[in-house]
Amino acid sequence: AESQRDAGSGNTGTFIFGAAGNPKMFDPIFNDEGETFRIVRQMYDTLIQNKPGTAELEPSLAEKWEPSNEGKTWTFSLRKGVTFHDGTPFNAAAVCFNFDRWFNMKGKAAQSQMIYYGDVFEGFAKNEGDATGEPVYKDCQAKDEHTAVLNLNKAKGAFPAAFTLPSLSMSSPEALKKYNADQVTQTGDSFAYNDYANLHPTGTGPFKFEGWDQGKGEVTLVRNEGHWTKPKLEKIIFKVIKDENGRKQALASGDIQGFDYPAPADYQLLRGQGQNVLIRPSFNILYLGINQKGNPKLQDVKVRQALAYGINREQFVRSKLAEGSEVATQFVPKAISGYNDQLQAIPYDPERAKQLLREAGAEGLTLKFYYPTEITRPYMPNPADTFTAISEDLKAIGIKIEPIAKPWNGGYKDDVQKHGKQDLHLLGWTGDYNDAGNFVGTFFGREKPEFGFNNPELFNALSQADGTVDKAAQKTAYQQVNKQIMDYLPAIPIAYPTPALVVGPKVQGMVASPLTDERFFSVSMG
Amino acid sequence: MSDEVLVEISDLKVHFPIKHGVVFDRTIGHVYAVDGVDLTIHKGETYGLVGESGCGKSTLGRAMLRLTEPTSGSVVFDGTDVAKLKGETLRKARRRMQMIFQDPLSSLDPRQSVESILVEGMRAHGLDKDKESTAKRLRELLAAVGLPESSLRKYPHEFSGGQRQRIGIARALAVEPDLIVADEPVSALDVSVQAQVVNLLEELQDNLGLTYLVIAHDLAVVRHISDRIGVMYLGSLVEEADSDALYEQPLHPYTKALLSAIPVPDPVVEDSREQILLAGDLPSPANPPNGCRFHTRCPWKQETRCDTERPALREVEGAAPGQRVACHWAEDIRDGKIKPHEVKPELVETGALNPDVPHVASVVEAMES
Amino acid sequence: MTNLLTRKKDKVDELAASAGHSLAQQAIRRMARSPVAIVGAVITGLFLLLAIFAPLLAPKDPYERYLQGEVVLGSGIIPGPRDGFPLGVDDFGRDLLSRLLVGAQQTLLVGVMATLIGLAIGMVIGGLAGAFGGWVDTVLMRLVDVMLSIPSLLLAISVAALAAKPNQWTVIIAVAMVSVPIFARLLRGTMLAQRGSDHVLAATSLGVKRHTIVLRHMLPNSLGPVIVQATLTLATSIIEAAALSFLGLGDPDPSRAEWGLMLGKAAKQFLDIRPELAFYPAIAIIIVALGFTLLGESMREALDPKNRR
Amino acid sequence: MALLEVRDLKVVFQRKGERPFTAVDGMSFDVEPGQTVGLVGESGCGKSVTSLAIMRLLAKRGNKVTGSVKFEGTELLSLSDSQMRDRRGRDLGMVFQDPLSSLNPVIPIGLQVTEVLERHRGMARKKAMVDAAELLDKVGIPDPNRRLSEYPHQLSGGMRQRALIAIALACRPRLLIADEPTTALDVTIQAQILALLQELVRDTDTALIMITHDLGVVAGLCDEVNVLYGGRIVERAQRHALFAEPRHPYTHGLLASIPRLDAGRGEKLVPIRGSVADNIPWDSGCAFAPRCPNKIDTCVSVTPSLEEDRGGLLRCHNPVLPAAATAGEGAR
Amino acid sequence: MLRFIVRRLLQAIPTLIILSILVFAWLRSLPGGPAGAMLGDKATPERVAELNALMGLDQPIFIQYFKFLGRVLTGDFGNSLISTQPVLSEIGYALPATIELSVAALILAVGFGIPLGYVAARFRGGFLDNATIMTTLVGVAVPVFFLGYLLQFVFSQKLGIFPVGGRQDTLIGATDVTGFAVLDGILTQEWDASWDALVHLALPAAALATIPFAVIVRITRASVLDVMNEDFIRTAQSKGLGAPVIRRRHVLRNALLPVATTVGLQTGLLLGGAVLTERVFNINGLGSLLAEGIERRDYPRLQALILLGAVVYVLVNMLVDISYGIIDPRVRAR
Ligand SMILES: Nc1ncnc2c1ncn2[C@@H]1O[C@H](COP(=O)(O)OP(=O)(O)OP(=O)(O)O)[C@@H](O)[C@H]1O
Ligand SMILES: Nc1ncnc2c1ncn2[C@@H]1O[C@H](COP(=O)(O)OP(=O)(O)OP(=O)(O)O)[C@@H](O)[C@H]1O
Ligand SMILES: [Mg+2]
Ligand SMILES: [Mg+2]
Repeated sequence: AESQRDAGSGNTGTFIFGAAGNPKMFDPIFNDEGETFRIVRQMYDTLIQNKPGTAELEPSLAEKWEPSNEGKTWTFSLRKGVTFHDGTPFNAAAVCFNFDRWFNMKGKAAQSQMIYYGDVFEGFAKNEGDATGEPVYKDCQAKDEHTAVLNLNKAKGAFPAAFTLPSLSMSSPEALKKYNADQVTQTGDSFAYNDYANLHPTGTGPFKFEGWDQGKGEVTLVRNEGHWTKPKLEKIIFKVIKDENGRKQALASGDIQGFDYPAPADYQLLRGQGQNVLIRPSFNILYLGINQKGNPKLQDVKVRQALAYGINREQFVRSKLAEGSEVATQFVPKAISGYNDQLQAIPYDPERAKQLLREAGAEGLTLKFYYPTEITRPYMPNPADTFTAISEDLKAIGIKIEPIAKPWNGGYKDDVQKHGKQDLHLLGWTGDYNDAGNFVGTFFGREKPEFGFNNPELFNALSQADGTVDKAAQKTAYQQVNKQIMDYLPAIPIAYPTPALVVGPKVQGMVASPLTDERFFSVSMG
Repeated sequence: MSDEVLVEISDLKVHFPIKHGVVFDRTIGHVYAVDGVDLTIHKGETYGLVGESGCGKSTLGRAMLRLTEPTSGSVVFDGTDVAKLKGETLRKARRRMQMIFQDPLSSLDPRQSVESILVEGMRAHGLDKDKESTAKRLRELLAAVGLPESSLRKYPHEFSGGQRQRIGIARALAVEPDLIVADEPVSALDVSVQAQVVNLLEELQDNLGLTYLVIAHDLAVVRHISDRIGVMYLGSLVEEADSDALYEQPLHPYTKALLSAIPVPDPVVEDSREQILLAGDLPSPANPPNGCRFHTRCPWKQETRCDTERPALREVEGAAPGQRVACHWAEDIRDGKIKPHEVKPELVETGALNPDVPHVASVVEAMES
Repeated sequence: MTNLLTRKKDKVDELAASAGHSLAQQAIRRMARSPVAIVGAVITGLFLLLAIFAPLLAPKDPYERYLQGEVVLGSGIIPGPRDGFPLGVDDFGRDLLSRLLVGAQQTLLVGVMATLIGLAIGMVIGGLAGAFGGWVDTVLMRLVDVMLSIPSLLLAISVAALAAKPNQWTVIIAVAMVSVPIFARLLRGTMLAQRGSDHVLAATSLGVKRHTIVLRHMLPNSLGPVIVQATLTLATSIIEAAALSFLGLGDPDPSRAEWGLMLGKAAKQFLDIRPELAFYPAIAIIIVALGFTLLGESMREALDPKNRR
Repeated sequence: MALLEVRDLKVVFQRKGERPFTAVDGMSFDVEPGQTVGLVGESGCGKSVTSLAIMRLLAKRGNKVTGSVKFEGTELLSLSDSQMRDRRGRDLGMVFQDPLSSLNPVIPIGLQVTEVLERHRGMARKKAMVDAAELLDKVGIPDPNRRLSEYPHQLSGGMRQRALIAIALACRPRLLIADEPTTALDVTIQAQILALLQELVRDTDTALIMITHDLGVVAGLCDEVNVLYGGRIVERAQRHALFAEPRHPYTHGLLASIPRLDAGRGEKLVPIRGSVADNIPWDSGCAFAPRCPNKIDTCVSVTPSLEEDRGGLLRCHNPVLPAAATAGEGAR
Repeated sequence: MLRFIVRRLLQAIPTLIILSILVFAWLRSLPGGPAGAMLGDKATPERVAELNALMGLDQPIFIQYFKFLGRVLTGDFGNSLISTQPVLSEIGYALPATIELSVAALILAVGFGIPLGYVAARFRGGFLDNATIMTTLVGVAVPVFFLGYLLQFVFSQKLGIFPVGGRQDTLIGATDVTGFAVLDGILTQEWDASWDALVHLALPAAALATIPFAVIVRITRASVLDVMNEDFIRTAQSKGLGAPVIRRRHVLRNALLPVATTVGLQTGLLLGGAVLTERVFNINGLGSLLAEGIERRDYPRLQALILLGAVVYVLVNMLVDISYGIIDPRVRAR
């Protein structure tokens, strides 16, 4: 074997990144999962993208984008001279081909896998699954070679930010057709994808797909020489290392040059080894959910406030979360437009909490507290620890806790979000794009078993804010809503954790993104 | 001793299936352990059963007591066919027939005190009416078998071999049986102790009027204690006679050979003794020879009949009363009309049905047993 | 007398050695002389005492977060030993020594209960199979085969993952299931051997009722190996439970002071920043498992008729 | 010079934490070429230990063997291990009690026979196989060529014992030790084996030590008989003398307690009372005293020594008188 | 012999059928369901219900079972919910790693266990014997995963002798032929790749080998002692054979019988231990597949893996039976 490590000392231009799991497949539209998105991002471009390190928009395949018709029409001026990896040109026809492909996707199986499309565009030409609604998408016209016009049936606050979603990446129409990209089959319990998704993903991105060695758990990408970002790396290898300790050790020994989500407890250690721990600005929220249907006492806002006063969030954030994490003041993180900086965090005041409980006649309250197992989330690196910290605090103000642990996929989400079996629970959210509605709208936009309350006033305010097309007006509307939510306190925001990314000392040019939207074109090996 | 018949066995067969199979075991053959035995035991007599290892003596004894299920035939004990009894009636009937085992220790539950061993049977048949009478009965039993009263609280391992066998005998006596089947009652004992047990058995018979079926492979022991003797070979009786008659004039070639093979502790006898050495080994009971079972080893074997026709047990003219033999040529042999000839030993095929080879479905199983 | 089968006589001697009553006494006597047995007994004895009196022995409340304010995981700080906290604290600022001491109780609970449950189920299966033989035996043993064919940890994982509402008992039952087939086969084997034994035959011929024979004769005489196995199972149960904790299938109450849980968590999270958090519970588990193993092995050795003379 | 001279042989078993146990206690006897000497006694009296001590087959540890064993004038006990190995199988052959367990179950019979030929005669495997077949034929195993490739479990008990005898006699040893060679066999087979042994020994002029507890076997086979009790010889005599006039109460008791085929029914057996477990140690008197009908006071105070007695040897303070045919009356 | 093998194979069928029913019923009774596993973060209750209907999970369970059985018999285990790759190919990719690891562990356990057990038996009661026994007892008492971390800590982090984990250096650029890293290196004569793979195997194999090693040592020791007490050893000695011949020809073969059985039974343990070892040493084998499958309730994968585990167990024990037959003519005779 030609050992590349020995071949040239120093910069080989190969960047090995430790992935926590295998990717699913590489067709962005069917994907909903982070490990895959990380790879997909490097191979594809979206029309618009986030400016590195922020949640602000910047041009990508579209050099300009313009809403009109009260936000129901979007006109994209496309970058010129771009070709797909298979050599076919990228143009307005290709854009429309992609939009039409999504809209016209056939088959329950395929539609069921288009999670993000379903969220943003709400429906298909022909809805085959039950749960999708009226389509937002109307049609797409290639006005000329480099101008694509997208017509929608209704305006949404999510636009244009939603066009940055990696799911909505542009694929080569030729390749899509050639490799049966639309074919998703369902047998037994599972779905199978096509050759396009598995073997021939073809985008315009800075890196091209070279191969996926499932035996070794390695996905290899090579540089796309013609890309306008002038990518520096020759090659990227995503190497699957499922165990967190394993990733840590592999980084230390130089087997890999980076991995995602190191445990907060290891930051110091990693830095001591000379690694770069890149802390992402928070774009997520961890909250303590309250189900008002679970226990009638919880319908009293005083009781909910008591809980908020009773939790030492300051302490929790300091001792258990990574640096840069902050106590949450509301249900959107700072970077989101609509964040209300007037709001103060509810202070830790156990006496006040007890007082409130007394006033509400809710002393000796017993609450069923659900927390998930077998999972870590960017907003909740360690559910059991989070649970322990919060439940011990609540015990201290005289609340009895009945702990109920459930595996994340083994009933936790069902019990909490569908059946509302809990009184209290832990959950959170990572933003998909810069839109407050993506947070609070999702949580409190309608009556949900998770929270068990019906507050039409709040629901109204949220839907109005979402429908506001003017960005400035929308921002003010959301600031208002956030205050309203904190007064009503349907749940308790705990923290804005800061998930980190760690890379080796030689890695340069990696910019951590709040949206975990790191694109490696700027990365080089020093 | 009387002429009153206590047990009448007719055409008793016990065939053990040999199982072997791919997915489910199926029977691929049988061990013909007991294969058509007729036998009568009179009240008060001692019937001795001899034969070489594996010829079916124990199986016969056990089938008689229904400790092994007979394949066919009947065992009429004092008027009732034991082979047909079921459930509770069978359990009740067991009181009258008891067994003494070869290995005195393994036949005693190591966790039971002697008292509990003795009382257990009485309790099973409602013989332990009240404390006093039970205690009295226990004392009687111990006295009868020659054990001190202090034995009651002790456990089997605290006794010597001979004493253990006495406990086994006492246990059998506890339920006041009529018949006792003694399967090799002394063969596990030290030579010097065997006589103690033999004498005890005889004494008990005199005092209690018991009937015995004594099983042994040692003809000397059997001859010593039996009134009548049956000689078994490969699952069937080849000869039956009064103890003395059998010794004086054995009619079956096998009996002759057996008698001549037994060494006598007397050099004078030994030096003058003429041995009939049998060639070869006992064939496998799973694959017994056709015709007369003994013909493969018989020095008097004839061209005709022996290998085709199975001889029945019959009385022979001029023989002692009650002497029966299963040989086509018994008279001619006795009268010297047929001379013995040399026998080439036949290969005894062992292998699949060899009892020495453990029959296991898998090695894991074999390891556990 | 001719032909005394001395071969058979040897067996008699052997049986004399394994005879129930004397067996126990002899075994105990032999064990008292064996250093292995003594070490095993001392360790288990101390562990039992510790487990029973743990709450009294613990210097501090094992659940109180004394030094929580000083824990800063983001900077990798978990306070080490200091006045009043001889072994330091865990990642919630709780006294490690107290948690270790109290952990003995939980660990014992898991080990003992798992063993008892495995024993109970295994004995029912094995006992029925051994007592009845025939098709009952065939069916039950097929079931046991199936259980055996799933590697033990997989079996435990499967059971643990099955629980609709995981709690401490989930772990216990999961670990117990692993030993079920072992106990079942063991008891069945000895029971079947008993079935054909002379003293059972003797009891049958006395007209003793069937269930009495099973309960009074066969079962008690089959218990020796089962007890030995139970002692050994105690050790493996504790280790197995620790493995489940490590895989995240352990006790769902994350704050419970239990060695397996403590080890599983610390081995995953703090091996680099404070390895003691993993070492202490690990050493405790190793010592206790060793103690039970030594005891069980020496018991097995002592009961083995081959070792007599 | 005798072929084998055993002098004052003593075997003491010593296990950690247990009292030392003297299994063989000052055993002395001679075996002349071609002679058959019997060692008789009950289980546990030290027969096997004696034979193993002569063959130096006792475990290396846990026991102490003292005294002298001279074979053709060579002291066996002081030979080196490898010198002793050269003798075993070549000069001294041995046949054991249980033919099944004495043969290796996983090796074909042929190899087990040729092994010894290869070892002592330096034969090549092929040639040894031919000889092995001859040997099997000589001991009466039918179809020997086929048997060579078979395994022990494929043979019957009698055939196995014949194979063992073939192995022991393969190198024409001067002395054969047979430790209860027929105990595990049926009477008819026993008769075959005894006849075979007798014939082989006679034909090859091999000396034989016959170990048995069966007085009947001894009566038919041995020239001289040693009766053992508790690890010591209590009586030695030529076979006719021994059976005609047993002098030691133990010998006498044994003869009286076993039923004889040629004696009629009804003659009461006279058992020896007690059991072997009742022995007292030899150094505090006669071990047999507690069971002895002829016991006198000196028996429990003075250890009897082995003394000349009517052409044999006897270890007894109060021997059975020839006239006292009814002795042992006090047995109960 | 062939009939013997066929018979053992057929005997395994009922076991496997019962197992498949149990596995199936068990997985179906788990809460959550495959849809939840598939949808991850964005799983709304509606989506889950929709998917469940799509996958026929609302049908009666026995219908589901027969469909499942039908697919299994045609070798179709479906696709993994996590990776969406066919389970069979996932297993195909992961299998070599686990086989390599288990075989290496088995080689270590057998290669060191049998000689050590033998030596311990020869010097029974001596220092070496006692030390061996003590070591094996302690070995059994150490949790595998903890031992793994310890080895890693000492030998790779502190001493830097062995790599921390994985199967091979990523950049060594080994050519993939069979998926077995060591073997591939030999086939393609990329010796450095083979060596690298071996070095990576050392620690995990050692960790995984401890328990089987301990058990094998002790079984070997016990069975050698047993055999040395057998009558036929005395016979061999009485022939004047030298100790080496006796050892080789008479002791070893007989003593190996129980050892072979133990080795067979240990494979079950190995598979279980591989879950832990692979996790600690970051090996993408069946163990990691399984662990991940359990965490995320990947039904198709779990079914396939458990069935596979049972099949392997049955096959290995069959091999043991066959080897038993080779060693012991008495078994062959049946
Ligand atoms: N339960 C059983 N299953 C199968 N075969 C059996 C069973 N019991 C006995 N046999 C076989 O039946 C035959 C006769 O056995 P049995 O025990 O009756 O012989 P025996 O004459 O008492 O022999 P021994 O003198 O050795 O006690 C033997 O071949 C034996 O292997
Ligand atoms: N290895 C040993 N360690 C300790 N004691 C032993 C050993 N071998 C034999 N003995 C004891 O030595 C005594 C004599 O044993 P030996 O085997 O010579 O008796 P035996 O006369 O051959 O009896 P059997 O007729 O039962 O074969 C017995 O009490 C026995 O327990
Ligand atoms: Mg019998
Ligand atoms: Mg002996």
